[in-house]
Amino acid sequence: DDPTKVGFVYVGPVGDGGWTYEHDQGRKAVEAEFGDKVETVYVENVAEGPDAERVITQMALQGADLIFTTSFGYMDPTINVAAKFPDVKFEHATGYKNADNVSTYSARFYEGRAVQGTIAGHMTESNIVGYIGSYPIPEVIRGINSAYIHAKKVNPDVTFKIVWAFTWFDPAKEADAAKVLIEQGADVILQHTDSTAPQAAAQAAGNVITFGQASDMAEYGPKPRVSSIIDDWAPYYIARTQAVMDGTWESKSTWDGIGAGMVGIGEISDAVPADVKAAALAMKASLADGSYHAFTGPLNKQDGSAWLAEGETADDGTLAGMNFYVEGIEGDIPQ
Amino acid sequence: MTEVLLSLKGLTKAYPGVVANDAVSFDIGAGEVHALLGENGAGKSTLVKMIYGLVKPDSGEMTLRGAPFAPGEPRQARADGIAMVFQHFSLFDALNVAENIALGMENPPALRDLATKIRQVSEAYGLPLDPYRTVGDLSAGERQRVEIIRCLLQDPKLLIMDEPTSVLTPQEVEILFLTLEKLRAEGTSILYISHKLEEIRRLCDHATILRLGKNVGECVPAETSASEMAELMVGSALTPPERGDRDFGAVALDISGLSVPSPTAFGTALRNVHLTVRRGEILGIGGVAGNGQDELLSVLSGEVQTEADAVKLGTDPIGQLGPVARRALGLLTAPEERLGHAAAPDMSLTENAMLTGATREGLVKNGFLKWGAARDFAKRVIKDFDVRTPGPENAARSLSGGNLQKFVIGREVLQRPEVLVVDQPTWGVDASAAAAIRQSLLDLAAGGCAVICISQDLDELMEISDSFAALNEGRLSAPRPAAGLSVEEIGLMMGGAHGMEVAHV
Amino acid sequence: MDLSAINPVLLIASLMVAATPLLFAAIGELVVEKSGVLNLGVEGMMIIGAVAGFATAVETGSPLLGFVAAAGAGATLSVLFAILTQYAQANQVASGLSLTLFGLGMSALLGQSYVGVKPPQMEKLDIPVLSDLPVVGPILFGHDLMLYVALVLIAAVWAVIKFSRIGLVLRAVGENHDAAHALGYKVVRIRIMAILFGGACAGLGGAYISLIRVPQWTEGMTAGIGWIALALVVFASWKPWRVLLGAYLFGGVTVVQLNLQAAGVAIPVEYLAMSPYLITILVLVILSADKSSAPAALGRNFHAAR
Amino acid sequence: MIRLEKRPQPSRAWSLATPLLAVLATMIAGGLLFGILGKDPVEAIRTIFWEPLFGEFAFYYRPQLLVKGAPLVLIAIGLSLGFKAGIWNIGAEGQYIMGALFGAGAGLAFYPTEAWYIFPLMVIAGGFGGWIWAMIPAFLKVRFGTNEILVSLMLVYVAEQFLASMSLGLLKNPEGHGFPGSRNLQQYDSAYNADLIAGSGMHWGVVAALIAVIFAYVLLNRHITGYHIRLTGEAPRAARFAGVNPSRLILFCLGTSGMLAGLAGMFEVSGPSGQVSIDFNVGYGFTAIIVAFLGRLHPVGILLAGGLMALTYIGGDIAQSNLQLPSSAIQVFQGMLLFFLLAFDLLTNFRISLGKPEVA
Ligand SMILES: Nc1ncnc2c1ncn2[C@@H]1O[C@H](COP(=O)(O)OP(=O)(O)OP(=O)(O)O)[C@@H](O)[C@H]1O
Ligand SMILES: Nc1ncnc2c1ncn2[C@@H]1O[C@H](COP(=O)(O)OP(=O)(O)OP(=O)(O)O)[C@@H](O)[C@H]1O
Ligand SMILES: [Mg+2]
Ligand SMILES: [Mg+2]
Repeated sequence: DDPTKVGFVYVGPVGDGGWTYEHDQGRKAVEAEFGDKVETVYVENVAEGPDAERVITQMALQGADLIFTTSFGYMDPTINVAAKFPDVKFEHATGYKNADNVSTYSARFYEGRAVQGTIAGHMTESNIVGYIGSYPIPEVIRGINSAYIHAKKVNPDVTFKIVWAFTWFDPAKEADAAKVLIEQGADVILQHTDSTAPQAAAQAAGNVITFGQASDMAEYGPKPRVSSIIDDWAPYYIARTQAVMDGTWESKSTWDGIGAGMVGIGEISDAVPADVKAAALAMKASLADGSYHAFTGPLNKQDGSAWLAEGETADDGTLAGMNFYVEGIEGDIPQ
Repeated sequence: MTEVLLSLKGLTKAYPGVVANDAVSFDIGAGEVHALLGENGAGKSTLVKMIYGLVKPDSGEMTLRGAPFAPGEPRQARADGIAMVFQHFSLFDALNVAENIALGMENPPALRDLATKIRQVSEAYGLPLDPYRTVGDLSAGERQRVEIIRCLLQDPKLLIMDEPTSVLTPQEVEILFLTLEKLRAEGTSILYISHKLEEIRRLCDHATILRLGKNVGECVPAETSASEMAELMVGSALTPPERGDRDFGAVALDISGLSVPSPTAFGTALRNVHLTVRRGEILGIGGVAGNGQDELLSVLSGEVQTEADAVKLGTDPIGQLGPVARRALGLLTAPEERLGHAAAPDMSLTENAMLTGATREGLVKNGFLKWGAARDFAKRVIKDFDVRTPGPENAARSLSGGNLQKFVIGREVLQRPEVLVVDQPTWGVDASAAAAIRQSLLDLAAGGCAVICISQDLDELMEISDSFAALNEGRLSAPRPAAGLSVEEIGLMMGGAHGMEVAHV
Repeated sequence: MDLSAINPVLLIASLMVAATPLLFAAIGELVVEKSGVLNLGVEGMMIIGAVAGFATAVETGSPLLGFVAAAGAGATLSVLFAILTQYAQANQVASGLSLTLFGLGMSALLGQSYVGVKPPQMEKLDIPVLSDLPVVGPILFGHDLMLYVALVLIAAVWAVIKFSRIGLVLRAVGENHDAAHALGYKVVRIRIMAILFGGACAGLGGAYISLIRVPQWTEGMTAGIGWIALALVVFASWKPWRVLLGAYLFGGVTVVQLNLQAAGVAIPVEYLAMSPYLITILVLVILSADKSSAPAALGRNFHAAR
Repeated sequence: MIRLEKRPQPSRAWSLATPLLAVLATMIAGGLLFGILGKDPVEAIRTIFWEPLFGEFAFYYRPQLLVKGAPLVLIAIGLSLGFKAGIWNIGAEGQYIMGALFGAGAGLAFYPTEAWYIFPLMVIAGGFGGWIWAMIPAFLKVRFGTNEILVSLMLVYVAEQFLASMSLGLLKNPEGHGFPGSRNLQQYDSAYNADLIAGSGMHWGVVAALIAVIFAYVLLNRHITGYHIRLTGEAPRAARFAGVNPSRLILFCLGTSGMLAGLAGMFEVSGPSGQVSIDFNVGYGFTAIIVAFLGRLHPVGILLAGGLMALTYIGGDIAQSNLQLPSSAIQVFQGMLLFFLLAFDLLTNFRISLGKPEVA
C-alpha cells in the first residue's frame, strides 16, 4: 500500500548548521528507519505567516499524513490548516496551541544548560562567564537562568556577562560578540545562537572554553568546545511516524529533555578535569532519571522576591513563559 | 602647390538615415591653413573625426606624407603628429589644467615638469594659463586655450580646429590668429573649420566646401567673396530678414540690481545686472559662452528665483514666481540647450508641447491633461514653423537639431508672449531656417512683444536687435542702440581679450 | 556597569578585524564609482567570494588560495554586471540589485556541502618582538596577513588614483565619458576593468568573513555588510583614506555597542543595536554638504555613438 | 561585427516582446540549472509555471497568487513612481515594517472593543507609518542633499530592530505565555482584514493594489503630477524648466511609495499574516524593487510582474516539496529572470545590426 507521507516545514535553510539542520537530520532518520514505507518531503526557508500557511496547506493537499512544522511562528498557521484537514496529523515545534489533530513538542534545553553551567562554574578561572543571547524570549532566558543557577552552585563567585545579538543569524556579529566577551575577561562562552563563530573566536583567543549549540560542533573539540547540547529530534520523529502508521497517533504536548533523548549532551572532552566531568555526568544522570529538576528551590527572582521555596520545583507554565532573571544575574532583560 | 601632407580619397561615412560624408576627397599641403566649410550637419566634424581616428570611415582612404594612414584610435593619430581641438570641448571640469593636458598626451612628463612646460609654451604663444587651476572655473576662452596648449605640446604636424572662434571675443580671436600664424610659419598645417567667412578669408590659404556630406567645391578664400562662399555652402542665394519700423511701448521687463550666486559648482554668478526692454523692442545680448547666459535665462524663466523686486514684468515684481506663474503672466523663454532643457529627448513632440504650453494654451484642467489639445498645439507648431517630422507622436530626439530648434522656438512664439527671451535661437540651424526664425522674432516684436535675444552670433544680433548689451563674467554692460556699433566697441563690451595681461591667477 | 572591563587596546584590535571586510568591499566599490559606475551588487559579490574562498580553502587546505579564488569569483560575478550595464545599457541600479539576488542564491547552491565544515586557519603574522610590544603590539602587529593586505590596498588605491596615469584616466572617465572617449580612451574597457577590480575586492571581503572573521560557511552570512560598504563610499566622499576612517568608525560602533552591553551599560539593547545605522545616517547627512568629489558621470551609461 | 545603433525612438513592439523573451530565456537557462542539479528540467519548469495555475490544486493556489502578489504590486507601484523620476527608494522594506507596526498598533490599542471605525483607523495609521518612515530620507535629501538610496536602506535595519523591540515589548501578546509576537488580529473581528469573499484570497490589500494600479496609470498618463514625474526622470533640467519643484516631487514620490509600502504592511499584518512578530517581514520591500523593474515601471506591467513573481514563489515552493529543489535554486532562477529582462531591454532602445549599417 501507499507509503506514509511525512512533511517538514523549515524556517531556515537545511544548510544552516543549526536549528533547521538538526530537524533535517531527524527527517533523514525517519527515512532511514522506515525505508520504502515512508516518503518525506520538506520545504526550506519558509517565512512565518502566510507563506507557512500556504506551504503547510500544500503538503496537506498533496497527501501528507503527518506534517512537522518546526518553528514557533508556525503556530497559528498550523492551527488554521489543521482545522481544514482533520484527517492529517500535525506536529508543531515549540508552541503551546493544540487541537485534536495538532500536537506540540519541544525540548527541555535548559536541562542541558544545567550541565553546561556545572562545567562552566568549575572551569572558569576569571569567574566571568560570557553568554550570547539572540532575542530575549522565554526559551533563551530559561537557558541563561539554568546555566547561571548551576554555575553558581559550584562556584559562588561566578558572574554572567550577557550580550544580546538581536539577530537569529549573523555569524560576523556573533563572532564580534564572542570576542568582546573574551576581551572583557570571560573564559567560558555560552551561546544561544547557532553558528560556530563563537567557537572560532574562542579558539583564536586560546584559553577559553565553549559548548556546541544545537549541533555537536565536534570539529572544535577537544578545546575550545568541551561539550555540547544537541537537538536530537530523531527519536521523536520516528516514534510519531510509527504512531501514524499504526493508527495510534493522538494529540499531546511533549516537552522532553535529556531523559527521553530529545536533548543530547555531547561528549565531554578531555580538556575537562576528571572530577568536573564526573560532576557534570552526575548532573546529567540526575536530570535524566528525573531525580533532580533544574529549577529547584530555594530560588529568588532577580529583584529578590521569592520564587520557589526550598525543594519546590518550577511548574511548566512558569517555565514556558519565563521572563525574569533569577537572583544574582546582573542587568535587565531588554523589553 | 607645396608638398602634400595629408590626402583624403573618397572618404565615406554613413549613419542610420544620413550619409555624413559621401566620397570626400581633398589634399592638405604642408604648412597650409586649410578651411573646411559647410552648413550645420554638412559633415565637417565627422570628417575630421575620421582623420583623428575617432570614427572609422566606411570606405575611402587617407595618405599621410604619401604613406597609407588609417588611424584605429586617436592615440595613433597623435603619434603621427595630428592634434585636434574639439568643437565640443573634451575637458574634465573637476580636474586641473595640467591633468587635462596630460590626458591628451601620449607620454606626459611628471605633472610638475608638465606644469613648467605648460607655462613656457603658453607664454611663448601668448596664451597664458595657470596649470593648477581647476578647468571648471575657467572661462570659455581659457578652456579653449587648454585644448590648444594640449595640442601644441605635442608638436603637431597637422592641427585640426573645429569651430574654435565661436566661443571667443573678437580680441581673443585676434590672439588666436597670431598663434595660428606663428604655427604656420613653423611649418604646421592647420585644418580649420568655421562658419565665419570673413575669418576664413583672412586666415586660410585654401578652402574645401561640403554640402550634405559631399565635396561641392574648393576655392582660395582670399580671392572669393563671403557671399560667393555662402552660396556654395547653401546651394542657393539667401534673402536677409526684413525689418519693419517699430514703435517702442511701455517698459515690459525691468531688471534692476540683480545679483545671483552661481547655481552650480562651475557656473557663473550674475553681478548687479540692470536692463529694461520695452514693448516692441528687441534687446540683443552678446557675449562669449559661459559668461552668465545660462544663468540669466534661468533667472528669467523662473528656474532660479531672486528677490521679488529684482525682476519686474511691467511693474509687477516677479522675482519670486516659478516658471508656471511667469508663463501665465506672459513671460516665455527658450533655453539654449534643446535636448534635455528646452525639450525632453525621449518624449514625443506632443508631450514636449505640453512642457511649456500647459498653462497658456489651457492644456490642463484640474490637474488633468488634455492630450488631444496638446497634440493639436504640437501640430500647429509643426505646421507654422515648417518642422520636418512625420508627426507629433515622434520623439524629440528623433528630430534633427535644426528642426527641433524650430519646434522649440515655435512653441514659445505661438503662445503669444508678452516678453520672449531666447538663448541662441538659431544655433545649429541652417541658413534658411535661421532666417525664418529671426523673421518670426521680428514679427513678434512688431506685434508689440518685448524680445530679449541672447546669442553668440554677433551678425545675428546686429541683424535683428534694436539695442545691444554684452555679458562678461556675469556683468551686463549698459545697453546701447545697436545701429552704428563697431566691432571693436562690441569687443570691448564683451570684455576685451580675457587675460591679455599675463596669467589670470 | 563596569566600563573598566573594556580594554581599549583589544577593542581597537578587534574593530580592525571587524572593519576589514568592509574595507575590501568599499575600496573596490570606490574604484568602480570613480570610473562612473554604480554597482549595487556588492553584497552578492561578497557572498560569492565568501563561499568560493571557503570552498577553495577547505579543498586545498590553503587559506591564501582561498582568497585568490574569492577574488576570482567576485570578479566573475561582476562580469554579469559589466555585460548588462556596459554592453546591454541596462539600468545600473536594477542590474546591481539583480546581482545581489543572484549571488545570494548561487552562493547557497554552491555552499551546500560546506556547511559545518571547519576551514584551515589563517595564521597570524605574529612578528616576533613587535607583536609583543604593549599597546601597539596587538593593534599594529598582531593580525593576519589579509588585514594588512586591505590596508596596503587602501594606500595603493590612494596612490594610484592620486599620482598615476591610470588613476588620472580612471577619474577622467568617471568625470566625463564623452570627453574621455573623444580623447581616445576606451571608456567601456576601462569601466569593465574597474568593475572587475571592484568584484575581486568584494570577493576578498566576503572571504575575509568566511575564512577569518567568523570563520565558517553558512548561507547569507554576509548579512548586509555589502550594503554598508556602499554607504561607506559615499560617506568617504570617494576618498580612500576616508574609507578607512569610515570602516573603522562603523566597525567601531558595532564593537563598542557590544562592549557596552557586556559591560552592562543601561542603554536599551535594541537602541544600541540600531546605533551603527543611525550613526551612518548622521554622518551621511554631515558629509552630504561635500558633493564636489562625486564622479560627475556616476550611474550614467555610456554609448559611443551619441 | 555586431554593433548597436540607438533607435530614434523606443520600439513599442520590442518593449512588449522583451518581457516574453526574457521569461522564455529564463525557462531555458533555469531548466539547464535544474538539469545540472539533477532534476528533470521540463518537470521543474512545469511545476513552477503550470502547477499553481492549472494543476490539480489550482483552486487553492490561484487565490494564493493574489495573497502573495498584492503586497508586491502595492509596494512596487509606489516605488515605480519614484524610480521613474530618478528617486531611489530602496528602503520599502523598512516602510512596510513601520506600516505594519503602526497599523497593528492602532488596532490593538482598541482591543477588545469591537467597532466599525477600527479597521479604517488602522488603514490610516498603516499608511502614515510607512509615509513617515519614507519622509526621513525625503526630508534629508531635500534639506541636505543626502543620498536617499543609502538613508532609506539604513532605515530598514533600524526598522527591523524596532520591530523586534515592539514584538518583544509594547505589542507583545499579554496572553502569549511570554512568547514574542502580538495578538493575532485574525482573531479580533474589528481589526481582521478577512477575505471579502471567503477563500478567494481577495482581501482589502488586493483591492488596494488594484486601486493603486489604476491610480498610478491615471496619474502617469492623465495627470500633471505624473507627467512631471516622467519628465523629471527623463530630463531633470527640462522638468525644472517646465516648473517642477524638485523638492516637492521628492517628497511626493518618497511619501507615496512609503505610504503604499506601509499600507501593504498593514494589510498583511491584519490579514494573511495576522500578527506582528520578530520575523514578520519577509523581504517584500526588496522583492518589490525587482517587480517594479520587471514591470518596466509601468502600472500594468507591474501588475503582471507581481503575478509572475508570486507564481515563481508559489511554484518554487511546490517544486521544493515535489522535486526537492533547493530554495536557493529558485532564488537563482529569479535572479536570472531579472538579468534576462534587463539584457533584452536593450532591444527596445537599440537596434542590433550585423556588419555595415544600411544607408537610406
Ligand atoms: N554618431 C552619429 N550618429 C548618427 N548620426 C550622426 C552621428 N554623428 C553625426 N551624425 C550625423 O552626420 C551628419 C554630419 O554631422 P557633423 O557633426 O559631421 O556635421 P557638421 O558639419 O560638423 O555640423 P555642425 O556645423 O553643426 O558642427 C549630421 O546629419 C549628423 O546628424
Ligand atoms: N546620434 C544620432 N543617432 C541617431 N540619429 C541621429 C543622430 N544624430 C542625428 N541623427 C539623425 O540624423 C539626421 C540629421 O541630424 P542633424 O541634427 O545632424 O541634422 P542637420 O543636418 O544638422 O539638420 P538641421 O539643419 O535641421 O540641423 C536626423 O534625422 C537625425 O534623426
Ligand atoms: Mg544640425
Ligand atoms: Mg561640427
